[in-house]
Amino acid sequence: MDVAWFVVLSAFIFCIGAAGVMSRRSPLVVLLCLELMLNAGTLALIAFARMHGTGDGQIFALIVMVVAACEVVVGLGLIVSVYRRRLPIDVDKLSELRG
Amino acid sequence: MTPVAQIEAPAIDYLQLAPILATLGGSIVVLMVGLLPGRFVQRALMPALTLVSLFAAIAFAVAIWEPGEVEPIVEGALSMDTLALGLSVLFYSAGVFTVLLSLRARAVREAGAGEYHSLLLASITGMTVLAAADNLVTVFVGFELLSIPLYVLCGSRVRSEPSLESGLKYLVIGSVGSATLLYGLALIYGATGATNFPAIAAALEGSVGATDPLFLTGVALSATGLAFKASVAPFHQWTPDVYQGAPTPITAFMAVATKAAAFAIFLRLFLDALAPAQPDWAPALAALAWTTIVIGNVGAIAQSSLKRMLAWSGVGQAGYMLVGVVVGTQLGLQATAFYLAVYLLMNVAAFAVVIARERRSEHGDGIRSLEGLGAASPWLAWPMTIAMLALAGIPLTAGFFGKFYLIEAAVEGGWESLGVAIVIGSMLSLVYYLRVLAVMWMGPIEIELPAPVGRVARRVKPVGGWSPEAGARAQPEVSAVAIAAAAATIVLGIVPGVLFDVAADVGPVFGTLL
Amino acid sequence: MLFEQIIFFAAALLAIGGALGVVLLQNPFYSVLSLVVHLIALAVLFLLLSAEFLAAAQVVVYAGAVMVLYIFVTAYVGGSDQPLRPEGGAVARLGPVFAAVLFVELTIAVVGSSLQVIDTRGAELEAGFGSPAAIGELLLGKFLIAFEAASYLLLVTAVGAIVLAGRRRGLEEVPGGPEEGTRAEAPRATEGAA
Amino acid sequence: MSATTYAWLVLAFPLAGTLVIALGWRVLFGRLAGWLGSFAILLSFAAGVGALLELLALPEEERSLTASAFDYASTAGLDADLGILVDPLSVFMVLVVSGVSFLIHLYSVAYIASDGGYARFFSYLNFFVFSMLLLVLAGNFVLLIVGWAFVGAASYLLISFWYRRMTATAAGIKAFVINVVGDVGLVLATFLLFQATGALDYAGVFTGAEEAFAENDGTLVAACLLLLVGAFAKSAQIPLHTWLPDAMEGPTPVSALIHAATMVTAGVYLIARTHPLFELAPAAADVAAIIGTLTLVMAATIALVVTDLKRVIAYSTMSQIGYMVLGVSVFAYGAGLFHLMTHAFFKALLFMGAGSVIGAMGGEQSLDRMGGFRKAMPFTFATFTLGALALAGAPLLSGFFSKDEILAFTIDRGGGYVILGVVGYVAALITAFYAFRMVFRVFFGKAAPEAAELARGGIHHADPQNPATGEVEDSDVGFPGPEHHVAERSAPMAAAMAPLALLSVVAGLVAIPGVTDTLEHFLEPTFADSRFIDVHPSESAEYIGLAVGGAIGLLGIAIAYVLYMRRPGVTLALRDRLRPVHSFLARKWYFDELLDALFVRPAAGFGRFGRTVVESALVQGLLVGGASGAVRAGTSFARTIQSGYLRAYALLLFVGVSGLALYFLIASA
Amino acid sequence: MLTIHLSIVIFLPLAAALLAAVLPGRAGRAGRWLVLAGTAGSLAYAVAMIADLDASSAGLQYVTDIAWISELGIRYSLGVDGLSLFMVALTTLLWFFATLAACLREWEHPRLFFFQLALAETAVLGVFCAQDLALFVLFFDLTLVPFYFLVGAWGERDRVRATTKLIIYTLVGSLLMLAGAVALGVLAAQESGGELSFALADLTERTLPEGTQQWIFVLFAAAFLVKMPAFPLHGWMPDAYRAAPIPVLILLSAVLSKLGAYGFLRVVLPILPDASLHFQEIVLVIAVVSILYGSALAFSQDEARLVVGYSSVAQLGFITLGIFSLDDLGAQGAVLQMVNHALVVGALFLVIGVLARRTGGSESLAQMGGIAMRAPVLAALFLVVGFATLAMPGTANFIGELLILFGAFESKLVFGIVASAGVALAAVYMIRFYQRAMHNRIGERVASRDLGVRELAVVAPLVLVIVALSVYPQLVLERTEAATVAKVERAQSLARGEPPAAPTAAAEGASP
Repeated sequence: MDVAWFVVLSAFIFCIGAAGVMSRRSPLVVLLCLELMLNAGTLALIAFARMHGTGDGQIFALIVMVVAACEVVVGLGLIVSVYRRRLPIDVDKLSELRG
Repeated sequence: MTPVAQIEAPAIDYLQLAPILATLGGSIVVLMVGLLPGRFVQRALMPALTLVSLFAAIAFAVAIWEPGEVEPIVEGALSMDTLALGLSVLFYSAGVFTVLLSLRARAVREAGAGEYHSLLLASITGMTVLAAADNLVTVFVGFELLSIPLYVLCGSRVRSEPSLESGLKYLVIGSVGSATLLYGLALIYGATGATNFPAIAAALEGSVGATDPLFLTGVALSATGLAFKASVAPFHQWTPDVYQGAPTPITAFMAVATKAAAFAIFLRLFLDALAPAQPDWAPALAALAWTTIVIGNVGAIAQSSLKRMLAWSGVGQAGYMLVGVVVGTQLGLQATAFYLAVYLLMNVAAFAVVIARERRSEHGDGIRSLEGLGAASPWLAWPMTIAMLALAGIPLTAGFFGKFYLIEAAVEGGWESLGVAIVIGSMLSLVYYLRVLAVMWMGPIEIELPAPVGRVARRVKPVGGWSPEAGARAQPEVSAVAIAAAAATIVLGIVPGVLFDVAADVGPVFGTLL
Repeated sequence: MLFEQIIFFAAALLAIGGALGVVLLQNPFYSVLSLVVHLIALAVLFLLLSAEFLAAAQVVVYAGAVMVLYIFVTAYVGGSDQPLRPEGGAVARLGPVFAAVLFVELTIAVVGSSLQVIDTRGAELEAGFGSPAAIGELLLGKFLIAFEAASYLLLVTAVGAIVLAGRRRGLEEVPGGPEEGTRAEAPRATEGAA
Repeated sequence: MSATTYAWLVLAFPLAGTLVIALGWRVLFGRLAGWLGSFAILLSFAAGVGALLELLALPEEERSLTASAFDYASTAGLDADLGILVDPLSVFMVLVVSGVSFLIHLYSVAYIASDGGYARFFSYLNFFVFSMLLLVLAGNFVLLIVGWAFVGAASYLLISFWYRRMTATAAGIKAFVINVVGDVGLVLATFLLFQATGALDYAGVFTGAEEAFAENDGTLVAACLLLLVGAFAKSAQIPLHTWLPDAMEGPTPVSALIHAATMVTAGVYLIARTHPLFELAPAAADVAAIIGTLTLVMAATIALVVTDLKRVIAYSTMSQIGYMVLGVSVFAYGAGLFHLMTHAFFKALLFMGAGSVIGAMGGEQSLDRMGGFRKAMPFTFATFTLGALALAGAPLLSGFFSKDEILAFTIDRGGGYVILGVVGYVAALITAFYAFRMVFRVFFGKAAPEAAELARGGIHHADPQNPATGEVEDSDVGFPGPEHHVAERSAPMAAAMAPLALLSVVAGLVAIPGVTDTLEHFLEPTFADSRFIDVHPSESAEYIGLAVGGAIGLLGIAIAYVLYMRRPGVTLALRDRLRPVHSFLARKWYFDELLDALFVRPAAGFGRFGRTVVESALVQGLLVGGASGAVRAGTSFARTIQSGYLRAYALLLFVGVSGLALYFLIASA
Repeated sequence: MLTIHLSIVIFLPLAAALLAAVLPGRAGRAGRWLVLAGTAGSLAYAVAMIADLDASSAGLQYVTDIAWISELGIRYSLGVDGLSLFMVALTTLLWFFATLAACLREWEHPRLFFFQLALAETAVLGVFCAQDLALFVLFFDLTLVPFYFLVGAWGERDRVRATTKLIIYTLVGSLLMLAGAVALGVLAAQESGGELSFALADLTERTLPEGTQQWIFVLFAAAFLVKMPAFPLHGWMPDAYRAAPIPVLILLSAVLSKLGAYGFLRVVLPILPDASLHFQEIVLVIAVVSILYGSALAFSQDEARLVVGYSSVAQLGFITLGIFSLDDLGAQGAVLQMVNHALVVGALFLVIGVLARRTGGSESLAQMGGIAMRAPVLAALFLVVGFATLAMPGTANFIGELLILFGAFESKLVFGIVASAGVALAAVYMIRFYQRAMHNRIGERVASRDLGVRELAVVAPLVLVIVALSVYPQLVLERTEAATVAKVERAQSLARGEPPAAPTAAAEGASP
């Protein structure tokens, strides 16, 4: 199976994630979409690692997993405190800072 | 399956790592000590420890200061060269100022002094890692290590709605940015098969052409990621909102330190790893610079909130500094470094005054909070005045030479148009910088913001920063910071030699540059 | 060989489906679940790319731990589902378009790339490629810094989580002054008039 | 002492007088200022005589001396020093100017006595005399222009001496601006000469011009015409004459001194002074001759209908200067200058007489209200009539000789000049007529109440009113003083008029054809280089001319007698018969309207256009407003996209990404 | 020779002001007189320099030349020749009188006010003395800061908008010039292969290709023309003039406007000769239009300040005309006229201040009239100034305009002739001004009284200077000739199609 396929697939997932970020209003789902984008990155990295036969990519991917997890945690933390403040869980409602 | 191989640990030069370890260790210590109860610990010890670790870091940085190219350490993960160290010193000093400005900040109470300071130090550590990164993986880790604590710090006033909003916005957009960066780095890795900068550069020189679409797309995406952090238009939009919502000391920190870090890696990645592709990316970045300069300065004009105004102006200033990257010469590198230093001073002075005022005035961070300051408390008015003049690039302030240097670099690199762009930006910027001066000095006046034409932009509410600690009492440390920064701005405006020497040291870190 | 291709396409479809599910499903619960599916599909693809360790990590850490966290939070916050309301509707419509544009560009980049190797199954792998051993060797060797940094990052994140979500002690007695943290001016109700 | 030293003294005294009176205005009580001023001029006249004697002592060919005080402006190839030229011409002018000026000062001592600006008046007068002397003594063009402009300034100050009269100040501005136009003409001319000859002093320019230019060389003609612009502006020749009648707003002595005797003749002097150029450019000279003739006719005709006593004399002045211009531009320098001198005498006299009458009328100037002063003011009557006779060219009086000599020379040139001469004679007829129109209407006929009062031994003091508008004015500073003076009652005035009367009678004797040519001979050294120095009409021709002239003069007087003494009603009937002609003349040939339409309105319109349109539309609108408008648009764009919506930000981010990626893809291809 | 004389001249006022600013309470009230003393010191120094100036040489004197920022090639390099020296002299002179005028009335925050005043003087003097382009630009931009505050904080009607407009307008120019200056230095260095230097002397020797010269010229011209101001870039002038307090206005109009003209002579003509020639006609058109337009507006204004303001537009049009006739006569005229205009404008604004005090504060001509009545001295002084302003022959202004016109005729006859119409127009607006103010019927609120001692002390000396200069303009001409000629010689020889004269080192002084 050619590496190109994997890369294109990852690109597709990346774009789905992007589209999600732009179209969903629930911060939870937005976070999930971010996960998608990061995973796309991971997939690409691993594909390239395979392509070059070097381990760098895989390590990179591993690191990315960690990072992704961290972002999730912080994100969820923010969402929780937003909820605690009894604000709507809706990114469109959080638009008081502007102009 | 091979038998378990012996892993020989890489050679680690701890002296070189010392600055990083200082802040890293500092953050852990602060975190631990922060668990102890007691007013003294919370109010006095935390800041003290933080300052200690920061000064230690500065000391180490100076100690291992060595101009010219240096060998990367730990298998090429980091290279603690003068660029990294020089900018790190900026992060550290920014940290120092932030700590001082935070002494009475509500954020510290709400987040807990230990957490607050250790997150600050963590972010600084991330910045240093980023600034020193010599390897794509390190870049990404550093990038995240710098960002994630900031997300938290922005939202650290969990009872304040703007703070939360800014935190969430920053997180989401930031993560989009880093995902983009990641994907870009992945593509670069894919195209070159290497993660170490020298290797990448070598690959571009050799096997892989610098014009491979895969590679260039990677450049595009990673440029976006970095541009986002440096709040370069059109990836700037988070900046005003986040800056306004975040606790003001953190805003100040982001304004100066984050930007510096972003430019550090900009310089490193583009002038070192991607230098061979300069002809390809320079025009694109030039275009970005133009957009940024115009958008930033234009956006600042109609702001009634000082924090937003400084945020927008920060966007514009980012555009100026990007010029130094575009030209891709040693002079450009120096000019950018120089301007970053100057920029730190100017902004710290300005933000210090904003903090002092927003804690007292019912106008919060609104420009009205400065009304009549010249007569009321000249010790705040003068620093603000100097900061504004410096940001506008008026002579006898460091800002003038910063711009002078950048323009010189632009012209010398054959980018006269960018030189003109810088001055055009300065022209636009006068409108809002002068307004601040007018409010402070020229008595009660009508503050006229250009009425929006076309679709009316919704009104911006100033964000309250009222703080019980500062409510009645004077805030000597804030005034001190303001005055110190302003004084430095003036001194460097008259005898900038010192700073130029440092910049000259920073210049020749990449042998490849002319 | 054929078998591999079948697996690839199956996994790929599954991954894409999962991804789409995340974006399109209204209820956050379902989104989470479809993300899990997506992750597992990815793990399979990792295997195809001979990254056993990562595949394992993906399943265990990600699809396992992280997603559980997600479920909890979603449950706590109560993911009331909203339709794609046209608030900022232009965005909702334009978003996918530009995503598509980006995808096209990336594809062109991949296809147009002058690298021959990309159209192969990749380089010849030395034994143990992607095995825990190899990974470990790299982690503790070349990527020591990254590794340490990542671990430190986890710690920092924990702290951050505490700051954000942790119960605050001794802040309930907040003295007067403008109601803390709100904007200096009018109450929310009056804001946001276009 | 050498002639030049005297010349410096000639300049020094009036200047000193100016300063002393100007600075000491607080301490100079009573009429001291007046006496001081007069004395200064007397000294200056004396110095002039000294210079004359010194000059006569020299052999003829050495009678041209220059002296320089210091470098005035010499840089980058231009070299103008503060230098004077003393030769017969300048000495002649000095004597005429300072002499007449002295008498007029004397007259003013009494005439202006009650005015609030007494000292100011005399410092102005002294300053004028200084400027005029500077003008005639100047040794180079730059200094000439300086004197030229000073004279203009002095005349401005004196015209609007009663500065709270709107009409006076308006007249002042008019005079000043037209004079400045003249200055500009001179400057341009000076440049053309300087460029060609590289010199600024007379001798240098004249010699240089002969090398540089062929006859009627275009540049030279241009230069001469520009000189004429200057000359005409000062000497009130068409089309720059409109200021002179209005200048009568000034106090009468001013009209006498500046606007009759001295300043207005500066143009004649200029042409005479630069005669080498005009002889090289006959075309320009002819232009001058023609315009002179036109002016003398036009002015004379207008003088027929004007009813303001002073304005009648003013127009006659214009017309007489027309004669002089004609004279000098047909290269009859002697004749021209001769007439200049005689005219100075009788015209000053006429004005003084008029002043006396106006004094008696309590400031009223209209002929319609005058009459029958013969009995009441015999002295004024006598002197005024003498002046009128001289003006009319009645046989054996000064005007008789000087005017006819000019015309004789003109006709002698033959060709087209004959026409000019004939026209001149026609105008002479008119001149005689209007001269006696004045005499008859003022001194004969039914006595005006003022005349009666004067006869009764009182004097009429109306509270001063503006003769132009008739509005009553207070008599404080800036308005005419409350009292009025007549020659019969105040010695200084009489003392000033008597000598002038005498001179108007006998001055002619210095140049009786075939008998005396003192003046010509004295002036010869100056004009020695002229090609026309020896061209003379035959004596017979001159005598025929004199006969004709005399006859015409008498005829004019006779007609006036018939119309005004025998059958008074006729003139009114005539006026009604010839209504259009009359109004055409009364409106001064519509020159004011013409200039107004050509220059004043356009300029004002341009100014208004600039203020209302350009400033708002271009300067503030397009340049300022446009820029700020663009900025404002950008601002609100930036703020509009800064909508606060996270997803919108993400969108823009991806727009940017795809844009960048696109660029790079293109770059890679 | 390396002297610190110039540094003293430049920084003496600032030093005095700083001292005055830190003086404690009671002494602080006397601070203003200390500042005045400072300006007086500079004035005395400048006069002394004029006295022993070596007029024959075009070279620089009292040179100071120290490396300041070697990284940027900026040197602290000062020096004067005849040209600069007279600019310095008139700056110090007018500042002295302006400060004096300011001392005689009350201000709020006096320390700040006088500090700004002195800072401004230092900056302006710096511009006139700078022999390093970067230093020139630095001082040039610096001048605006104090004026921003002076107009904005102590101004009158609508001061803030006015001062903002003033600063943005002029600083736009200055910033463009900054870009131009940097480009000039760098490109010249690249062109010649020498190391980076902004020293005017070096730049004069390193001639750039014409194309480069041209776009740099545009940047400089923008700065200088705005500063003058020339039509149509005078948009800031009316508002600023309305708003500025009289002492500030004097400086704004008399001295700051000269920076532009001086810049053309000192920087543009010697360093960018080809471009100067290339743009000659365009600039001449601007100059002529400024003359006519300024005059026309001057005689259709009602506000006394604006009459003078627009007349300045016209006057500076003349100066520009003289400079860009690219002819030594014209240039000399321009220099002389710079001095003259500064003097008369200064005096005029002082007079306007005096008049306003007699018309109940109004400066509208409609409100004036008949003031001469009880004020003969005022009338006389005003008259002298007025005649000088309209360049009546016999005043130094006339010599200035004469030389300018001669220069213009020499090089571009048409422009000269059109411009000479401006001379007549000047007569119109000036006499109109004088008449509306001093003559005619008395305005309702006019209280005519003569000059008080204080007023006399400020106005009379200035008028005396004007008269003295009128009697002996040679004083300026002979001392500036060598320097001025050296400035224009390259452009002039180009214009005349002669082989370009090699830039004489003497012309710019010994290069560092």
